[in-house]
Amino acid sequence: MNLAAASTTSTGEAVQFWVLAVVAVIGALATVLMKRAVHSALSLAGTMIVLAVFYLANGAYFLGIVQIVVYTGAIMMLFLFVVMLVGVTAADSLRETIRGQRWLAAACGLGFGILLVAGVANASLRHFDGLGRANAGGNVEGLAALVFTRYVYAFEITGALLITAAVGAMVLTHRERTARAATQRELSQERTRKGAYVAPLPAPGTYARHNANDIPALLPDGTPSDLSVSKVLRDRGQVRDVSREALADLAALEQRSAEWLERGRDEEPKGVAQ
Amino acid sequence: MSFPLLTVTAAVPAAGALATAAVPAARRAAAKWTALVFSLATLVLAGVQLARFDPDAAGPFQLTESHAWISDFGVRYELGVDGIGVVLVALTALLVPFVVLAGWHDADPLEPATPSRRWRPTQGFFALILMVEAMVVISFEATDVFVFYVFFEAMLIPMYFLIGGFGDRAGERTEDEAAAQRSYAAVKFLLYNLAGGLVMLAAVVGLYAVTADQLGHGTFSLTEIVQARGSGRLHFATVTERALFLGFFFAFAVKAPLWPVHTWLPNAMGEATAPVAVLITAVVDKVGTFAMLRFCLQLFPGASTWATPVIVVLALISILYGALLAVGQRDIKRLIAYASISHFGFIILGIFAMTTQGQGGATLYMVNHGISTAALMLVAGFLISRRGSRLIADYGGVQKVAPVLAGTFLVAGLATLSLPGLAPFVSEFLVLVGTFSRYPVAGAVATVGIVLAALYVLVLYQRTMTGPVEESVRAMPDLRVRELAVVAPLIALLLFLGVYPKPVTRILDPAVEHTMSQVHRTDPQPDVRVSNAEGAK
Amino acid sequence: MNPVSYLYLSALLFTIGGVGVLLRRNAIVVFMCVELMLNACNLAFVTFSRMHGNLDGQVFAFFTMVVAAAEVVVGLAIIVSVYRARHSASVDDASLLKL
Amino acid sequence: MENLIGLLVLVPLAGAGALLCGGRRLDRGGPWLGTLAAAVSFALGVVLFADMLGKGGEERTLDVTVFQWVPVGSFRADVGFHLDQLSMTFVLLITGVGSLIHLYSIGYMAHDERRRRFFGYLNLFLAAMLLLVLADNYLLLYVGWEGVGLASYLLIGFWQHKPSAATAAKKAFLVNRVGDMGMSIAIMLMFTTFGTFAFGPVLTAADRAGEGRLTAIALLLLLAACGKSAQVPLQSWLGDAMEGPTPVSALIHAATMVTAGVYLVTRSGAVFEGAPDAQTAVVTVGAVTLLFGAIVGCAKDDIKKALAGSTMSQIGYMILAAGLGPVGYVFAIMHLVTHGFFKAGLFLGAGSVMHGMNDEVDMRRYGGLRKYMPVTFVTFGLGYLAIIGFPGLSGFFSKDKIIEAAFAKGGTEGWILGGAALLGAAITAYYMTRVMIMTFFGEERWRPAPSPDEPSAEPAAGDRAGGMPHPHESPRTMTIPMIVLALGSVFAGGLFSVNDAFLKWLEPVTGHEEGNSPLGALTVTAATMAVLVLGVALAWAQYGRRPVPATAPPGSALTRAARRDLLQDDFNHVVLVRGGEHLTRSLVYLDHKLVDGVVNGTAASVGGLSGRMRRLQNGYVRSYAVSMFGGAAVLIAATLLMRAV
Repeated sequence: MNLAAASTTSTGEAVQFWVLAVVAVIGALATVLMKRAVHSALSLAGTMIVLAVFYLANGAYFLGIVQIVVYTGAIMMLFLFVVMLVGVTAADSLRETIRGQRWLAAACGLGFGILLVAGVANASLRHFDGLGRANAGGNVEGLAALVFTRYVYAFEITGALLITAAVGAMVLTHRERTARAATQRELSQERTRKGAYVAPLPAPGTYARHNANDIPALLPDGTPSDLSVSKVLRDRGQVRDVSREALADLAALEQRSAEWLERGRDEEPKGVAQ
Repeated sequence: MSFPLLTVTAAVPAAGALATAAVPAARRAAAKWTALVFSLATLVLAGVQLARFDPDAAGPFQLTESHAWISDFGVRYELGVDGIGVVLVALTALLVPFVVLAGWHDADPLEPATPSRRWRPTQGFFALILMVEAMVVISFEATDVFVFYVFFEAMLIPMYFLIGGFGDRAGERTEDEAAAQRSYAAVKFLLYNLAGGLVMLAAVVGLYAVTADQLGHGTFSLTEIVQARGSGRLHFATVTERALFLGFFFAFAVKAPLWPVHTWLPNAMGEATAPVAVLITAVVDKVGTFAMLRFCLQLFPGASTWATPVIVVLALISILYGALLAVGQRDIKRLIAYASISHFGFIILGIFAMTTQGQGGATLYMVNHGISTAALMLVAGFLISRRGSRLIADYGGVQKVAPVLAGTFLVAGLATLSLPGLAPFVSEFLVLVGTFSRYPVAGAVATVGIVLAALYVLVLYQRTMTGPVEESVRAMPDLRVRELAVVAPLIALLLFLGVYPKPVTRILDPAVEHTMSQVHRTDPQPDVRVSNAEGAK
Repeated sequence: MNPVSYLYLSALLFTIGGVGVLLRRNAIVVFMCVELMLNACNLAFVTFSRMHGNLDGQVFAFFTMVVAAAEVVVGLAIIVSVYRARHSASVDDASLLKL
Repeated sequence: MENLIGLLVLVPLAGAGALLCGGRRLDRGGPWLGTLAAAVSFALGVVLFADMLGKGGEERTLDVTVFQWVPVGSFRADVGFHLDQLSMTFVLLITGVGSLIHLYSIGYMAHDERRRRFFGYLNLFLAAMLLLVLADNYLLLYVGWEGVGLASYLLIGFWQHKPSAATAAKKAFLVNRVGDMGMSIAIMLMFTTFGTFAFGPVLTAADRAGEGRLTAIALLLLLAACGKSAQVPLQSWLGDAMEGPTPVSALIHAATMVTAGVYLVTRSGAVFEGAPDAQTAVVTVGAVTLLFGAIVGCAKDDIKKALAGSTMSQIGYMILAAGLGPVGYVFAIMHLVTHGFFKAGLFLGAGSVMHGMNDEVDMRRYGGLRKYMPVTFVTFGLGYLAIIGFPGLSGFFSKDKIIEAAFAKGGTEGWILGGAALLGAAITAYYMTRVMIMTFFGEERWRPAPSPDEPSAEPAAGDRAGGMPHPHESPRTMTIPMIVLALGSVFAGGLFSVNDAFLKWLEPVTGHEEGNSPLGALTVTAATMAVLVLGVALAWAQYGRRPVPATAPPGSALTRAARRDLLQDDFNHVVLVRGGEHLTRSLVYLDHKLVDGVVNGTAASVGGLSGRMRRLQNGYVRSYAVSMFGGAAVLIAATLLMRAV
């Protein structure tokens, strides 16, 4: 890429820009509009990668790599991690609850955008020096020279900021144990004393028809046993009830075997749902 | 550089405030004595000021001090006193020791058995009083508008706490009700005066803008502005001058207080303890009328003349309205407050009559009103503290059981109604004569005020002091030594200044004439010339 | 094509991010939108760097990234702890800051 | 001599100071100390008088300036004294009668525990009154004027535990204040007219001021005089003032203070002479009051109030005379002096009667007292003869001259005034005879003990209360003053008239013109005698021949009105008191609701507005973010606009 060019770019860069800019905007819009946080995060990652390409195109090689490694790689992963922690499937309702917020936001956004664009258009930004000379000794070396000379104090201070942030995050998420952890013995005694279910819980996935964790075991009468599913899934309402299928399958099996055996037609199997 | 007497006069009570506040919680008596000693020291300094002040010296201000303060904005720390200032400083310094003495027990904790390291109401009370004194003194001395403004406003803070924090315990109310009313009064006081101060701030800024525009450098210095105006270098446009004048006047009218911005005074005086009420009406309010003379008239002579008719009418309304409302009051302290409103009407009337007699009378009235109201209010306070009620109806026949109290009350009351022979008469008559010679109708109408004054004072005296002895006052003790020590000197002063006011007028007169010359007004001449020869009949 | 187009893109992305902050209630998504805005800024910085022919703009973008990282760390920690306490990551639920 | 004038005022003032501040140490000796102070000032007065007599006619005036009192700009008020024949007359009257009444009070107040203060007040009164008559300018006169008002207030309300006394005192002070208002405006007007208010310059320059100005000043002075001298329309306080101890009524409300108005009019003669309209007002006031007071005096059963009505009426004569100008000044003052003697004597006599009658004041409960109190009877009788103008006694000489002068006014006015004066003389004879008969003659109506439901007595003075009265003569300290005053009532008028001594004495100060009465002196005297006989006869017919009922008969409408001071109080009550109460009450309400309301309303509306504004602070981060975002947009817009401009 010819970075010495003053005010126009090569055709290659132009093509790349127009294609990738569309991708970036779509990604940004998707970030805002996707219902699920996971989707938003993925869209944002996409936009960031596009931006990384743009950095590279603009001669900011170091930043382009950092953008991919640190931003897309680390920060976005941190986001995903928290999304998982908070609940990956919990969809955000997009219904607005604050009266007038949506209109105000749209108006503000539109006004702001127009003004910003107008500002850019208004500014005299016709001449581009290009980074040819600045990057002559290598982009990374150039940046390093600046960071460790002119911006050394800012650099040190951001370092301190990062450490502070790390410590802060630890402090914020750390939960101090206020009571001694109960031993296993105590837990079992507790359970017995409460008169709760003492025996081992039933395993999910009965009849080996399914072995997924979210499918409860069926009791002898064909109804599902909630106890067999993990509490988290139960609380999230993510238990898949297959009892009806199972019973229907059973009924179909019995009917087929009856047909096979040519048993009396008048004997309808009980479990078939009406 | 000479000894900064004016600064020291203000600094001593300020230091006293700190010293008093620093006294340990348990040693209340020590706090009281500290406050008293410092207030007496201030009195001595004020006396030195008076002694070093030369009434006949040329130039408007004496004992001046001038230091750069905020040079970017032309603010200078400029102090100086003219005759009016030095007398009012003396009045303040004179009254505060009496206030301290009179309030000796006002801030004692209700239950002595609650020792607390932090809670030191007594120390706070006396420290705040001294703080007010320091600020008032420096307000009387400031010749820089900015310095004046700062202390004029800062005064509100200690006053707010004095009113809201140390209320009158009298009355059959629960502690909560009393606290609520106190807090209402204190907030009202604060809001009124802050509103006034805000308008004044705008005018102060405006003044700076005008001087910066015309002189090339902004200044707040009274002397410089007056000089520049005199030499023609500074010229206010008519509209600007009027707007600035109104800004200043409004603040002072609230402080004074003038009808219709007077309603904070009855609340504040009613709820505050008697000594604090004295501080309000006898000392703090004087800053308002004083500032009218010093700032409104000297800075904006043209606008002052322009506004005179309206102000005269407002002052007249104040006189009659205050007196009529005083007649209608059922609460002793509120009655005195309304009487004060009436008297402030007289003072403002005298100032804006723009005659030597009027302004001389008004300035003298400030002194006399300070002393007479202090006497009346403090005796009323002693009375109230004995019976625990502010309602007139709760008293009767006090003179039978406490004749000295009743006697001092009567003398103070007679001073309030301006009986000839007592100090306020001279000043009130001067105000009336001064007003009459320029505005005969206003002078005549204002005279009705003296009849109404007689009415409210005598009705108050009759209902509280005479008649059959009320059961609740039967065991009332007469004035104690401390209380007599407060009242007797005040009454002696009232008598002395009534018979021989010359020592005071001698100092005031040149200052008044200076002000008159600033406003470019001369006294109206009598219609008939009387030669000296004819005098000897 | 003129490199100014990068600036237009940056403005557009910034605005989209801003609107997202206003519209979304999920604190995590709000954060993402903030990141989007920061990235838009970075793009502008980089473009400016190219325009002026020196690397200061890139240094600035670099610092922005560092600060953004710190912010994300703390912000997410806050979200996590809020979620723990209130079982919600909605910014509307944290509306106690009012009279 | 100059210093003596100052001392004249200072001695009683010092006495007052000592007695009022002296504390209980002076309780025993106080009365004598007070009397001594009065006597010393009388002695000083006599010395000054002797000195004055020793000088020639024109050199008798003595001017002393003690110190500058209020020097402010062109306003100069000095404390200075002006002693001439007019003030000398007053000085002697005040200190003389004053000393006698001090002496009398020693006996009268012997049982009062607060008598020290009583004497202090009396001394204060003397000082103020002397200041009043000795002042050389109107402002200082005003000080004395209010000073006597204060003393009067304190003394009327001396028995403060009685609400009626306290109210009467307050009323006296307030009504006087209305008059004082006139006085102070008059002084202001003098200052604006003449630039001064010293007697000398004002009176000499008076003829150069416009008549309108002079009329205004004169009318204002008249208002002041009306207040102090209880003339219509400010007369209402005098009757109530009888609540005070009787010596006070004698000294202040009969002999001296109430005549201050006459002094003022006489002193300001030059002003009044320049304002004929004001003079007409003065004589009108005088004539109306002399009839008013006389009619009120006829109807009162309270001996002191009857005498008070009489005082009012007699001062009406004086004011009338003073209003006539140089024709009447001398006679006004002469009547003032003789009246001082006989009215003080009458009051002391009344006091003596009350002293012996358990402080009963209702004449319907007296009767036949001449046997029990011979000295009182004789002195009272002499005073009675003097006041009705019995030939040869003091009142005859002075009152006769006034009636003559009234006729001499000439024209219809002269006839009206003279007629009023004559009618007044007739009524005077009537009501004084009534008093005399009801008190000293007839049956003894005090025998049955007074029923308890009519407690019109003065219950005060110490332990002398209750039980049936035992009429007895008063102690010597009381009778001696009565005798001296009776002698004065008998001989003063005659002495003054010998060789026109009084006229010649006063003429240099007040000036004098002989009036030419259309009737002639003898005719007037004859007419006076005739109405006198008529009045006495009528009273004798009504009260002497028939027994006096112990309770008052309902009487005619006029009688009933006269008993209520001719409805003056009712008028005052309805118009002034009620109106005032309504005014103050509504103002208190307005102050609270309107003036305060506007302020509180502003505060409330600000509060309400902020209540609404508060809803913007809904706590939603996103709302805040919108405002931030919008704000940023506005800032950008502003920046762009600024660049565009």
